Amino acid sequence: MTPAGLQTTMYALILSLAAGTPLMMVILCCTPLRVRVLRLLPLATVPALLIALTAPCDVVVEVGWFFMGGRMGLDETGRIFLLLSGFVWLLAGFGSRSLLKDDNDQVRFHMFFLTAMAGNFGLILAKGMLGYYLFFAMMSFAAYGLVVHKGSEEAIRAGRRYLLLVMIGEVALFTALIILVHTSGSTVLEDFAGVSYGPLILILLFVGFGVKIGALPLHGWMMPAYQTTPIPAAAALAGSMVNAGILGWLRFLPLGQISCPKGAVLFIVAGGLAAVYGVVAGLNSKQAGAVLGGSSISQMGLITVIFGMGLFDQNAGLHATPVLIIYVVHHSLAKSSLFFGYDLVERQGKILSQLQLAAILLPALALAGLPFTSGAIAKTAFKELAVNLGDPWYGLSAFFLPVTAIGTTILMLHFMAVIRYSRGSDKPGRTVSRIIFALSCVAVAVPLWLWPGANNFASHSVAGIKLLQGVWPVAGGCLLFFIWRRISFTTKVEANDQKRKIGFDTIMDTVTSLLQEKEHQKPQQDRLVIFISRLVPHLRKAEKIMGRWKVVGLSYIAMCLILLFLLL
Amino acid sequence: MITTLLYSLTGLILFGMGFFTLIIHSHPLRKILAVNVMGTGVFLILVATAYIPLGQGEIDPVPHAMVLTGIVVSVSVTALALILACRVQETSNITLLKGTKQSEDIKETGA
Amino acid sequence: MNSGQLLLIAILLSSFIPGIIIFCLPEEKHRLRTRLNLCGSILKIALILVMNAGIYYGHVYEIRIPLIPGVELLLNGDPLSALFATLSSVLWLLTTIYAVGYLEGSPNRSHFFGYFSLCVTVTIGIALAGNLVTFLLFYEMLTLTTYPLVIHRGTEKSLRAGRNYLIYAFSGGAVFLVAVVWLQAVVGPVDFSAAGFSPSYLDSHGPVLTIIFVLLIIGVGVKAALVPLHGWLPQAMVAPAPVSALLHAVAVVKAGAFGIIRIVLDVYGAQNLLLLGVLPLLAAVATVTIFYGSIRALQQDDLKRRLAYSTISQVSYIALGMSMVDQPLAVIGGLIHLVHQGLMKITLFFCAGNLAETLGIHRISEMSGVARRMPLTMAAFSIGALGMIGIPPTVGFVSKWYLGLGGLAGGNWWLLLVLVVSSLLNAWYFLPILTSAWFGKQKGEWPEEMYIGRYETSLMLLVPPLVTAFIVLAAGLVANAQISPLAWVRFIVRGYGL
Amino acid sequence: MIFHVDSASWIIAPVILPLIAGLLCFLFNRKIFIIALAAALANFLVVCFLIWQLLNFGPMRSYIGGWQPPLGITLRTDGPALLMLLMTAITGLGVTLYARGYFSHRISDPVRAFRHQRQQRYFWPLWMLLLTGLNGLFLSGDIFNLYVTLELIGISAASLAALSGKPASQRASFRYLLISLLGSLTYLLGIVFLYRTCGVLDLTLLRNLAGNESGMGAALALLSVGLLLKTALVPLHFWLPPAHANALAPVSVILSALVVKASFYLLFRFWFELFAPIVTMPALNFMGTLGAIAILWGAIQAMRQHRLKLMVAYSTVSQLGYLFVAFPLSRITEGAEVWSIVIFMALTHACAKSAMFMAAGSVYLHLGHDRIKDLGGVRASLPVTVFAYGIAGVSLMGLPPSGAFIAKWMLLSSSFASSQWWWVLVIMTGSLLAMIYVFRVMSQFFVIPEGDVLDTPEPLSPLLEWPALILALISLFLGLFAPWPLHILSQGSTGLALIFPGALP
Amino acid sequence: MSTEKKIKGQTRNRHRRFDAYQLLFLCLVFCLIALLGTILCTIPENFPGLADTVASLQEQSGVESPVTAVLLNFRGYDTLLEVMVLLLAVIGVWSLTKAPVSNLKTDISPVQMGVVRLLTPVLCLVAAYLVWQGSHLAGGAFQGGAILGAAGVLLLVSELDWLRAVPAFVLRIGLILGPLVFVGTALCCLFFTGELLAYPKGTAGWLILLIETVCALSIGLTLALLFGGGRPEDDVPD
Repeated sequence: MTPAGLQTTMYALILSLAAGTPLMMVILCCTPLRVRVLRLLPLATVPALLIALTAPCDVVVEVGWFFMGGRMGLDETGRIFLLLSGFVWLLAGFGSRSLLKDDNDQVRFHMFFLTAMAGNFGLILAKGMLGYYLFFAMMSFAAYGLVVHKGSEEAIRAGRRYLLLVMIGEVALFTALIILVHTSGSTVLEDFAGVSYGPLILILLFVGFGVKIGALPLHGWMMPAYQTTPIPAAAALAGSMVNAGILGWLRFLPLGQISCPKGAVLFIVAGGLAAVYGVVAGLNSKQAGAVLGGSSISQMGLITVIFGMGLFDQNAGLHATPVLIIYVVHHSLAKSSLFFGYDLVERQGKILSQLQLAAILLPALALAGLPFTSGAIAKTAFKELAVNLGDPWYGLSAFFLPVTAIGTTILMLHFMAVIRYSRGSDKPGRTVSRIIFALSCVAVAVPLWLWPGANNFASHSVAGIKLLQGVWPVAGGCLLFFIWRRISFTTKVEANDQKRKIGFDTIMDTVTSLLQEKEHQKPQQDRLVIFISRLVPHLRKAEKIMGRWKVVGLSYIAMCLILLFLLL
Repeated sequence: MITTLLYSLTGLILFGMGFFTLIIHSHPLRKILAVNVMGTGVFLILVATAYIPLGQGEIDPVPHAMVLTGIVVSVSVTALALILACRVQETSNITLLKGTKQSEDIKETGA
Repeated sequence: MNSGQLLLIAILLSSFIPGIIIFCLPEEKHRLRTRLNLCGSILKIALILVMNAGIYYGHVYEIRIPLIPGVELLLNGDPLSALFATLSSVLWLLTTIYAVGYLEGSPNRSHFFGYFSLCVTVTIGIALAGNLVTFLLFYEMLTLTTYPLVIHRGTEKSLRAGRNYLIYAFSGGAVFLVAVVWLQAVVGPVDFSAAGFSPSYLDSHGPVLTIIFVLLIIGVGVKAALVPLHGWLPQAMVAPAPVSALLHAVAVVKAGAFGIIRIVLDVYGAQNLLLLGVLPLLAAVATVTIFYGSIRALQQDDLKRRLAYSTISQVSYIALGMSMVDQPLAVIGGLIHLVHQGLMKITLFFCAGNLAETLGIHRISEMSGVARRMPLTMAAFSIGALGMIGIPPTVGFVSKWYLGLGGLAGGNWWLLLVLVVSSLLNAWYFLPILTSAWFGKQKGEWPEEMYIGRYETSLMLLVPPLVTAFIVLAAGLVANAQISPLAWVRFIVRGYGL
Repeated sequence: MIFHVDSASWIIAPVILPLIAGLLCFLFNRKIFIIALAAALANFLVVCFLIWQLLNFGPMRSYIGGWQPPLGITLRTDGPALLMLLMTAITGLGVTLYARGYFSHRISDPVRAFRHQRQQRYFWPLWMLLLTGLNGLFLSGDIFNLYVTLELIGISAASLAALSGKPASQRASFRYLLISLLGSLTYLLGIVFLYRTCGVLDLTLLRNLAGNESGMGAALALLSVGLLLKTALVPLHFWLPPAHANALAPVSVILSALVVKASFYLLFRFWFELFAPIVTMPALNFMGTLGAIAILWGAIQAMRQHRLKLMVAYSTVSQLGYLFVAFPLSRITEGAEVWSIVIFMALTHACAKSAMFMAAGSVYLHLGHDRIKDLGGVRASLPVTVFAYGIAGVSLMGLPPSGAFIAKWMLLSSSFASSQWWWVLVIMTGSLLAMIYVFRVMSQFFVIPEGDVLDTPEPLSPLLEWPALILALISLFLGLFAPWPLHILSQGSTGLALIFPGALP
Repeated sequence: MSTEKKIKGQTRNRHRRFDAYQLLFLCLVFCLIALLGTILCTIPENFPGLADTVASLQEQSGVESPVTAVLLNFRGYDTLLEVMVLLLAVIGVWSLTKAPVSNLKTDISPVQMGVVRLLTPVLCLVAAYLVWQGSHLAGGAFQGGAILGAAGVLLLVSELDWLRAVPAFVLRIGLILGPLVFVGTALCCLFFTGELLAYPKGTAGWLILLIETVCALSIGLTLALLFGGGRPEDDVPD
């Protein structure tokens, strides 16, 4: 092997460690070593983090034998996503390890957990289309195990929704990929630049990845799933796995290399609607997880809008990419922090202390875009992107952003209200939870300020008028929230939830039951047997008649005559 | 030639009569007799075949030999058939010598 | 007789002789029987691998035995037969191990294993058949050797299933025979290696050749369980699990599908079929079968019945691939599914058998929470099921991928729809099983639980599904490697110059 | 010194050997099995030798008494004759062994020992003389001599059929005897017509003389009807099932496998050689139609039977139909080989059917009955027999690689070649029906009886099980070795064009 | 009452139908016979036959009667088989049943006994004569055998139960003697001349006479035993 080859192999090996480590741990979980392995659970993220931090960029290695042509590598976008995911998974790993310490099914849960983790890391590092798809599917299906882990009826139902949508997404994605490969003739992601994206592919890709981010018609799984998933895992789901959808769009619709105005409209409209809808849906729920889910739908809607903006043309794409990434990082960190906060509530047997409350408020308001938070930076970046795009979009965003900010604020306050006085049962790992929460809060506060790409936007966001622009929606949101609380504190939220559940599930149940074959049908007597048994008496009779001498005589004569006739 | 034909036709008619009886009458003994009549008919034709009017040449001995063989065969079969009929009569209700109707047809066995 | 011919004969004898010896062995000598079986199957695999290598490097393996003019037995090792032979022999080994565990202590085992060996011999014969007559010979013998296995339990139900199986299979065989004879009357003997008869016949006998093609497809379609010729398959699931595995994955259904491949690729050839214009018909039948099988599968509560209908649906992918015989990618998809479907379905049936044998579970509604009791079995089952749906990295995805690509390349956009809907249906009938098994709560006692050793079930039952599940994953993961089923299929397709 | 290997005198051996054996068997009281076995074995060897002789020196003729035709009687060997001889020899050997096992088993049962001893005592001479008749018939080249052999066969067969002493079997045998006699007389009448027209009895001479005279036509019609009665072609089959089913097992084997073939062989000779010039296509079609009806009717009747032996007997009725379906297919230019395949078919059927009847007989001995619905558990106790039954069934159904498959193949291909597709339908339907009745029984073998295990643990003697299996295997693998019998068939069969050039390896 | 009527009606119906069938059948038989008769009439007259052939070879046959020449020389093989047919009939009959035991031991009329005593030797003599005569006139083994058989029958009906008196083995020897000698001669011929039944030159007449004599004995015995209606007691232990 040449040194270059050796190097490539080494690189490939190192990269595959990111997904490989969790997978190895999954396999070890099948062995009696499982207890020891589970103790090391958070360490599964370490290779990924190390790679994200240290591996050289823009090296692509081909692993020809792997799954119909494997390609992997790390680029800048990937590095950020990997870092982010690694961090979130690390925290989630600590959290779930301590949370589920006494759970009977912890091995099962953690196998799914690790598999989802592996999928998440793997898809970030994948540079081939099929590789991406592979890890994406791995992650999606493994996440099902996290969603339904509790095994309650609610969880199962949520899982069913999740699974249905995942399947739809998978299938859409499969179709999209096939068409892409057919048109481009290659499975290499970079080769899609020259492909003309027809409406079908766009829709398929939107559906395929949109499921993951809860884009509007495909959002159904998100709120129930966030509610039923064990919270650390939900944090990973909301903070990392959801991003896979965004990354998928980025990979398959390479912003900056394509222009696709029709797609842009699709994405922007869908995103905009989701941004509003998420808020409304979140406010409709009284369950903290579901509220966060609503928020995710909303925030992901905003991201979808950003992505849509980038789709207009190459130039817009170039501008949109960093904004998109900033927003993703911001949302992931904030959302996972909120989940960890929620986790804290659930684990301690008493209501939150003031300090804790304040700490939770930080990511909450960051989501709303309060100045001096990562939210502000993200919003600023958004706005500047809109400016770059030109008029109709700028106007729209000038109107739209504050509205969503107000909505998010209300939603976050609603969230705070939901968790403020709730007290969890005394679950293990309070200390761990606190540490995690602290770490995540620090993460929300710190990284975006320090990150080179965001510097610009950060300084812009604190500049004069921007500050004001950032504050008023939050303030307005607070106001509106309190008014809303006064008016309808006791709206029939639960009933509402119930109704929606019934609507969806009854359809599923009816269809399934319609298809179910009737139990214990009478064992079908064979038609052949019946037929023969009816015929038998006649046959016996006929044979008997043929055996009579008279008939024999007749046949004898007949045969003589016929043969004579025929032969003469 | 006429003689030959006359005998031959008589033989044929015997054959037909025998056959008719064989089929119509159900009694074993009659059947055996009927078959014998049929045989006689055939032998008659055969012998008639050998007939050559006097002075027109040698008599063909081959049909004679054939008839002889046929008769022997017929005797053997008749003997066997009679014994069989007796056995059948012994083991079932069919009467060998009296009555003809009730033994309408020999029952199909098995089935 | 050269070494190649000896090899072919040795391949056939390596299971035939153990089979015959097993028949003669007394019932109690299960040790010896097991050893014979295992030695035979391992030897067979080794021999087939040798043959594969030979085929790859261009050796010719051929035995001709003329019977009457125009009718000769021809055994011929070509890449396609190597594919099927390898699949069958490998799965046979696993099924044998499984069957040894499964039938522990049940009566008439020597008969069972005897027929089992004969069955595999015949299947290999089908793989190696070099013309339609030989194919027919083994095809009919397959029915005969599997029949005792189907009715092995000797119950009323299994007898009825067996009878139906026979009626279907022999009717199919009869139609096939008629078609073969007719074809021979029209175009003369066609060897598979010739890759199709001369197109000049099409001008004079076009309609007749179309009818013959339909008859041929009906003939093999019975075993391949194409709708509406599938009726026997769901009933045949009353047989013991290893037999189901054999029927669905190793031998019978596969033989039918293989027959379709042979007819399309080797008897008619792509060119002739395109000219005749019968391929849409095949595609339509395959599509209907795919949907019908899936929908019927959805309706079943009996696990093995559901699997049976799933087979009906899945095997038609092969026919679907063959219906686009002008597209190399689609042909690859069809051919590779032959292998992949076998691997996945055998895993599923092994697992179903484990459930039935260990816990007495036959119905899906009884499976709730069973993964807690039998995690490894259910893990294997899950892999198989996900493969069926076509989730990467399982092999099922690879098949669908190539089929889809092939369809697009031929401009058949509807094919994508078929794949998509069928995947969704597959998911619909498999995923609920998985979810209830893994996450459902156990409802009451298991129907009839047996205590079997320290593992979740006896080791002989556990290992085969794990191995096949592993292969399902691994063969997908290394699909692009130098040595993989896919690579071999590509080699085959290259041979056809597509 | 006169019996050189190329001497035609050897032809007489297959007739004389069993004849002497029959006489001796009748004379002596003890050890007659040895005599019979020696004769059967010697017969087999001689037939093999004759075949070898045929292949090396061509067809042979032996003029009995040194008198040439037209006066003397000729014995001749050619392909079809020797193949039929071979069939008889193989089956005969099998039956001889099987009968030994059968009677030993029966006699070991103390209750009925005497009766079975008596049956055995007469079985052997009758069987040997029947063999004489069969061999004589196949070899004979004289139409009147054929009559005598037919009688020899008829009388011995009827006596054998009545041997079991059951009333049913005697009734059936009586009817069989009458029908056989009727057939013989019709045949004799035919001879009369023939002799009147041609004045000779030698087949070769007759063939040369055969022209379009009405006498010939009438002769053929009468000869055919007489033989059809003996062959039991539907609608004249009624005597066959009871006679075959109620006889002792070895006798059933002989009757089903050999006796009906004898008269069929003559039909074959007459229609394709002797009278080939005057045979008309409508007549062939008529025979074919009767054959088709026989196939279906026999199979349907077989399907409804409740007793194994009756089922097998009806299957004979059905299988005989195939032989006749080949008639109309013989007259096409491309498929001239079909007529010879008929003999081949008869050969495979003889092996298969004898195996099947042997299996049925063993099952009867084992269980004490042969009710199809109570056959459960036999598989465990009589594996070899069940196996033999299965293989024989496969052969009857015409599945590859049985000889019947090759035959079916040729029938089908010639019906396609001559565009007479309706025969295809009949043939295929027939084999499907055969499948149903064969497997109806087969599946019962596989039933595992509940509770009470059979209380007859003693295994049957190998003589009862193995001949069946070996015969079944022969019929199964005959297809694979088809070139050899077909090559033999093609030797010196005069009549139609020679067949299969270059088919041999 | 009504049922009785019904039954009567039915029987009458059946009777009528039976008649119709008879009529139809009669017609058919008539048609067949008529047809065959017509054909028979149309067969050309110049019937060749084998008479001339036989006549031309008569010299070599060793006998003067053409029928005997045909029976025992030209077509001796037929006759051999025919003898076997007769033997078969006996075996068949023996296999079926035991000879019936007559119950009329007591009153045999002296007249009958006298006739038997008188006739039996005469019959034997006639039989011997017929056999002897067979070589030049009508007559021969069968005719002689028939007469012998008649003698046997006569003895049997006179309750001279020789069937029981003679050991079965002897009867069997008697039965197969004719066929055995016939076959033996045929085989000797085969050995000396190379063809079955081809009598060596000059011995034909003597050999034929030998065969005829022995056969006549066997045939006579056969026919008598057929009349006897079953196997003798001691043929097999029963």
